[in-house]
Amino acid sequence: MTTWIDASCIFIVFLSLGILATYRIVGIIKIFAAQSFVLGLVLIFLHAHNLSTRDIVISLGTMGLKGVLVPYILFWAIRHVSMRSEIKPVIGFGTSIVSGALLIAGAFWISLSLKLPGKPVSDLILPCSLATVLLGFMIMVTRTRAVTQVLGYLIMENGIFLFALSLFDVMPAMIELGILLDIFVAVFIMAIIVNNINEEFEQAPASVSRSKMGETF
Amino acid sequence: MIMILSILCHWLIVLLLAPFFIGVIAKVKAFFSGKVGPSVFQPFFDLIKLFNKGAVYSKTTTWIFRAAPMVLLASVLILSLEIPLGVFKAPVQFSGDIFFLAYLLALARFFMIAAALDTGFSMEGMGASREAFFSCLSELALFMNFITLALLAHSLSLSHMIGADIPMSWSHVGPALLLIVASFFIVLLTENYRIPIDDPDTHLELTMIHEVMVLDHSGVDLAYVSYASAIKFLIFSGILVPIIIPFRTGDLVMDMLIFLGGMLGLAVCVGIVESSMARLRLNRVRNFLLIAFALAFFGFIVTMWRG
Amino acid sequence: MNKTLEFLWHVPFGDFSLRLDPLSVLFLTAIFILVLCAGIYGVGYMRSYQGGKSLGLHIFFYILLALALIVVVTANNVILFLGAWEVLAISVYFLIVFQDEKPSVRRAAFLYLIAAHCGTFCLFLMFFLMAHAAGSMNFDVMAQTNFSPVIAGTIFFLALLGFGVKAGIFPMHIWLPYAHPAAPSHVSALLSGVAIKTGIYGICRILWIIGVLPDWCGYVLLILGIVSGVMGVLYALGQHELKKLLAYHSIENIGIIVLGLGIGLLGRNHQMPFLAVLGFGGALLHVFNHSVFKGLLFLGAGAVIQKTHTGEMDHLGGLAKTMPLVSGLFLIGALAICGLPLLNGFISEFIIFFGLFHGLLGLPLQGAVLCALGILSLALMGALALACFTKVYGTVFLGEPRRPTLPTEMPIKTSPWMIVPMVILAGLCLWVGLNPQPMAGLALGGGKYLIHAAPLSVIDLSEIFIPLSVVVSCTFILILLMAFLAVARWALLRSRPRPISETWNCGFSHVTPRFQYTSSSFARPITDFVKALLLLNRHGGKVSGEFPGKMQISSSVHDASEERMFRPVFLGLTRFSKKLEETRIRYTQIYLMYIFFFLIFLLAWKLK
Amino acid sequence: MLSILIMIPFFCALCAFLPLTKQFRYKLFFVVSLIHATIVLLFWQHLPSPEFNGFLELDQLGLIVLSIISVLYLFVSVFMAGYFEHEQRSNRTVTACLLALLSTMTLASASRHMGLSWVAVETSTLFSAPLISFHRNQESLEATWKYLLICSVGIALALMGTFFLAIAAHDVHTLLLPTLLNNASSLSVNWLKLSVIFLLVGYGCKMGLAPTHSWKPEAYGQATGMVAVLMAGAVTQCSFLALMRVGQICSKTGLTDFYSSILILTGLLSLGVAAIFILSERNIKRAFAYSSIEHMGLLVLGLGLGGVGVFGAVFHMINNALAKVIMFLTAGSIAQKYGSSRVDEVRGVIHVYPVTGMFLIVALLAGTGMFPFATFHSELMILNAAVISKHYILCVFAVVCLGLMFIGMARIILDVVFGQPTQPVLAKKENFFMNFPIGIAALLLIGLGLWVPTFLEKVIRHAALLTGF
Repeated sequence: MTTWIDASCIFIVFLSLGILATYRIVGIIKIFAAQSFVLGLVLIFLHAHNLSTRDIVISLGTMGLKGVLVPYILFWAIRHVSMRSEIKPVIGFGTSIVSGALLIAGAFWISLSLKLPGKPVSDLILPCSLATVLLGFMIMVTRTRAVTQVLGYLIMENGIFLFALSLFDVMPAMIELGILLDIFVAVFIMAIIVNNINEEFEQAPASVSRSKMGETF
Repeated sequence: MIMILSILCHWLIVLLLAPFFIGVIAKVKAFFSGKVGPSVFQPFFDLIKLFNKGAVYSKTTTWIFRAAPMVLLASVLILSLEIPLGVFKAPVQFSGDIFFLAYLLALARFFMIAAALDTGFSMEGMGASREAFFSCLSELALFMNFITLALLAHSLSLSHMIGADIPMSWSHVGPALLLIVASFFIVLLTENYRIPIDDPDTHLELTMIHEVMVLDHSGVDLAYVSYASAIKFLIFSGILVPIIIPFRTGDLVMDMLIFLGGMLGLAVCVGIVESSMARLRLNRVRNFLLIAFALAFFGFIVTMWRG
Repeated sequence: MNKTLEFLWHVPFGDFSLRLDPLSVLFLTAIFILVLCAGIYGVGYMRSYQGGKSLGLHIFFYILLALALIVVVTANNVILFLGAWEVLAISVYFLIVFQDEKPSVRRAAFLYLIAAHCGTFCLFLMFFLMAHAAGSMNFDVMAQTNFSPVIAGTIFFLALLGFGVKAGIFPMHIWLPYAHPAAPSHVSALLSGVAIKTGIYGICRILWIIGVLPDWCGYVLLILGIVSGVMGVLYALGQHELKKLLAYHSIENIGIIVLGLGIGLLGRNHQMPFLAVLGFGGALLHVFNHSVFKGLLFLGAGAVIQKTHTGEMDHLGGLAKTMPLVSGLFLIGALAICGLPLLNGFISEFIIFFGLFHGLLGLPLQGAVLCALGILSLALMGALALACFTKVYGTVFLGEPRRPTLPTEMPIKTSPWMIVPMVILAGLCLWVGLNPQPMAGLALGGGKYLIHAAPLSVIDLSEIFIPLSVVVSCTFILILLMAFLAVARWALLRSRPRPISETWNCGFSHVTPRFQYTSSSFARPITDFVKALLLLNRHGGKVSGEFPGKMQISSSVHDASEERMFRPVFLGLTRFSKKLEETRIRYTQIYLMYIFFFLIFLLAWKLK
Repeated sequence: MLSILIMIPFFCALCAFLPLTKQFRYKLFFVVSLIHATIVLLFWQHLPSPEFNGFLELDQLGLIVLSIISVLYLFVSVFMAGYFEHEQRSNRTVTACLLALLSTMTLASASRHMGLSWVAVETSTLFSAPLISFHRNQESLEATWKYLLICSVGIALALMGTFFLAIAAHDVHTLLLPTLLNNASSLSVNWLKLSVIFLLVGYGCKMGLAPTHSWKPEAYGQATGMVAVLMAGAVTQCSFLALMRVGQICSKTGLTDFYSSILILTGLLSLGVAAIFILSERNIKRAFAYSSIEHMGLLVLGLGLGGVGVFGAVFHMINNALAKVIMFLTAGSIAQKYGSSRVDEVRGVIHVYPVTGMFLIVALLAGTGMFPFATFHSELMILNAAVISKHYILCVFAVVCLGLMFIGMARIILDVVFGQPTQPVLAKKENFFMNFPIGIAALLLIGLGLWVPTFLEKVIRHAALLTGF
């Protein structure tokens, strides 16, 4: 099983890196959905030897919520709000990929001095989750549209969830905290959509203050 | 009682001597311009004449204008008490009397300037303005000299500063004293409104300092002012002469004669300067006064160096 | 005289402990006198505002100010002191901002508040440093402590900053010339008379607490005293506005006081107790004297402004005829501030001069040179102050009215509520000038207290008291002599004609009052001489052509410390802030980037 | 008792969502605040017993935070009466969210479990977001978005930190604070360090410490006065409580220096940022937001300096909350009266509304720590702590920042208070319900500045000792 877990972890990081290289919002959402599926799989791999109902529920919940529902809402939002899908990052793609790579290296470097207690299933979980968190953060920093920032946040949140998974047997309460964060994210997304719709309505007068308000939307 | 007597005597001498030196200066000037000139006692006659006249007052003026000459004369009379006149010791001498001297002069100046402004005319204001400015600079030089003298005499009393220690100082820091004498001479010329700072005999109001300030005074008031000017000259030369001529023979009559001779010599010197120099342009005067200050400052440095 | 009064007070580090010692007694005397006089005066002065504005707030803050002043000079505990200090600052602010509809008043009050509060922050640092070294927040315990030279020097430096702002020592004085003219006159009197003296009190208190200060402190005090004295009076000369001019004179007098403190400190450091007593005593006496005569001058200025509605000197003139009483009282104040004999200013300046000369003769080389500089600058200050006050008195009270709008009915009635306090203050000026023994004794006693002289140790003060008594007797002779001369003049003129006519006008025709020398032209030779220091600006006045038309000339003096030091710094900061604000608004990502980098930084910093 | 205290507001929040009259909702809010305050008052007599296996327990620190929250709600509930007299909009969302916020904040202050604390802080973020967008215009939605964005990042980081803490506490197998403290020696130091960094940045976002402060001016600038009071005075204090909890753990594991150096750095950064930004600010509410950043910096600084500083910080929590009541409620009442809080549009307040004008000045004095106000003492203690711990340069820097802060604040407020009055939008009269709580808060703050009651001092001292700094 360890091989599968390792492979999924690497894949998760790779997908995050892939988002850095993607410049269409639709593409980013698709990558995110894929990542969330892999995340659900990791949970199953982790507990493959004695799979409990709770594990399956959480795994399916994750896949359903993040892999289907959230992307669906986002697609809906883009369609209805007619958000411009071209995104212009603050730094170029080349640079962002290079710095993404550097961040991954940093995450591994930090993990060197940190030993997970107990007997970890895979020693890749910690560095990979850290790397995902940092990459998610970086997406938030470098992208200018609200939706992409949310996606960055979601990636970050995936990293945290991955990390929480590794703690599953150590501290069961942790996973609940992670789920709470998921709920939080849901509300968060709702707020953005409300916000965007509102912006659509007030398009005309808002254009004047656009330059003053920044380029969030 | 003796104190009061000595004060009165001092005043008597001062009042008698003062106009005489003014007369001497006038005589010397007349001599150099090839005239006979009035008698050296002419200032006395002038004063008597003024005392016997009535006075004209401007309707603009207030009591300040009338009080100023009295303050002036009273101040210089008090000042004269601090000055030793040859063998006659100063009746008033105490530690720190130099400040009293300077500030009494200032008191008189305050009232004279106020009186000039009281007339409400630009000429007087002009003179007052110049007087205020030049007195700042001359006061600086004056105090610089006092500082050096105090350092030399280790005392704050004028009588000590220009008294017994001077001969020793000449041998010890002669150059410094020489500088002081030069500087003090300029201060003397300034404070008494002599050429090259001011021309007491000019007839152009625009260029005058002291004379224009008292333009509106007449009668007794003018007499007070003129008398005060004469006494002021006496006071300053009374300070300068003991520094220049520090000899003491011990014989009272001889010493007195030396002192009087010195005073006379100084008056002649002033007369010569007045005859041989032209009045400086007004904006040069401040440089001239700064030179006085620089001389005094140099003297101070030399003294500190030696001391 | 050391009395401590304790009450229960429950705040952190606080202790409601009041202490009465010679130092506080001296300041208290000044405070009581001036608070009362200015208060009585205020009753008459504020009458013209009645109806338009509610005076309740004004009265409330006046009383608060009085209380704060009293607590400041008697507090024995750091927290109590700082608390009273803050209350003082706030109440003064509200008193200044009374006429808040004028932008200049608002600006002045704002500047004051900032200066006061920023100064207080320095005091926080200073007191904590002291309290930390002494292990107590009470002054009398602190005074028992031996401070290390570095700590003592730092404390002293901070005290200079913190208290110097309040006192208006030269580079930190920028609030002062704005605040004084903006406030109602009785408040300016209080402000200049006692409020800024609390800064001096603070410095004195520090000198008392820290028994051994490094030598440079004395030199710094001397230099600061010289600079603020000379600069203060020079700026005063350049002013056109009566109360602003008086405000700059406060800076000058603070300079004189600081000069005295410097001498005292040098004397204390070089084991010359007599010199120390002269310096400290002279400074303390000048504190008292200055509050009396400056109070008198501000009250006088207020009386003028109340009737003429302007403080612009070049619009006034001839008021001596319409307001004889006020003009006479103002003259007394003017003579006193110039340090002329007869009045109290001379006594304190005499003592400080005396100290400077003693320092010149007794101190080592650098001390002696500084003393010489001090003497020169004090003499210069005297001469310049004379120029300045002849200018004020001459243009405001003498001559002819420069504007036809000035009141001409004879004489203008000034409310007795306003006259009586001025008479009291003028009387005090004369009393100290003619009978200096009691006040000088009190001040020199304060000086003795500052050098921690054992109560029974003999410092022979007769060396200063004898000259003082001679001075006083000479002054009496002077008065007698003047009386004699007046009688003589009367006798001589009695039978002679005394016609009244126009001033001799050198043959000009159509002379109008506008021919008179204005205050700016009177001061011009001096301001021109130092125009680089004063940042003198002059516009217009160039006459050309054969028949020149109407010409205008205006000149203004700018404060070097404000223009060259504070304004550029503050402008730079504001500009920097604006620039940051712009970038912040433009990009939301920057918000996140900050967090990101901060996180990375902390990880890199703390985990390796 | 504690669970009841948490549940009451929560259920009432649900009730408030029902279609009720404005008056009823308001009364509900007031009654809940009153009940909450009464129960908290009882806690001062003796602390309530632990509940849920020690997950909920009130110690002195929690008690102080809880009391602050309770008092602020009481003030706000009175103010609300006046505010909604002039407001057309429904108070449904506001009341419900406020009550829910009260519930979560009570939970945050009573929680003894680090995970539970995180949950409480997270939900409080959720419930405060709709409050900011009360005005429903472009700016307020934008502000809400920024608030959510930054705080959610902070919350994610705090969750990471909590995870790391859990790993560090692997042997203890729980995140209950007392257990952690008792077994401090068995915590893994490396993981703990990582955890502390993430927790600090995470909770710092919520608290508004620089450089994570940037949502504050926007959010406070757009929120109504009442909401801003609760956010600046109560929500932030919950995060600070969490930071103090972290401090407790650090002091037991010998990480005091590690933690305090970070705290001091953050505190100074906050002071500096607030001081620089306020200089060009022209909006009262935003200026007050910078003042809030400054005060948060002071709190953190006090905690980091230790000793007297902690006492000062705990005392400052109380004072800061009261000062924020004065500041934001006054700003709120002005914003309502003039329809703006920009300096260019609001001038000469004291001539039109004398009481409000005076309150603005009181806000200035209280916010910048002038004497009769207790903020003076707490600021002084924090500065004193800097001197005692020989951080001289730090102290000078802090003092310079405080000075600049004062300049910035004074410039804005005095411009607003004095001068030629501009015409207000609303009627020319003061509202008693709006002025009453401000006045009481001012009196309380002055009272604390003149006399700190012994019982309060004892509790503060005890609370300061708890942190172990």
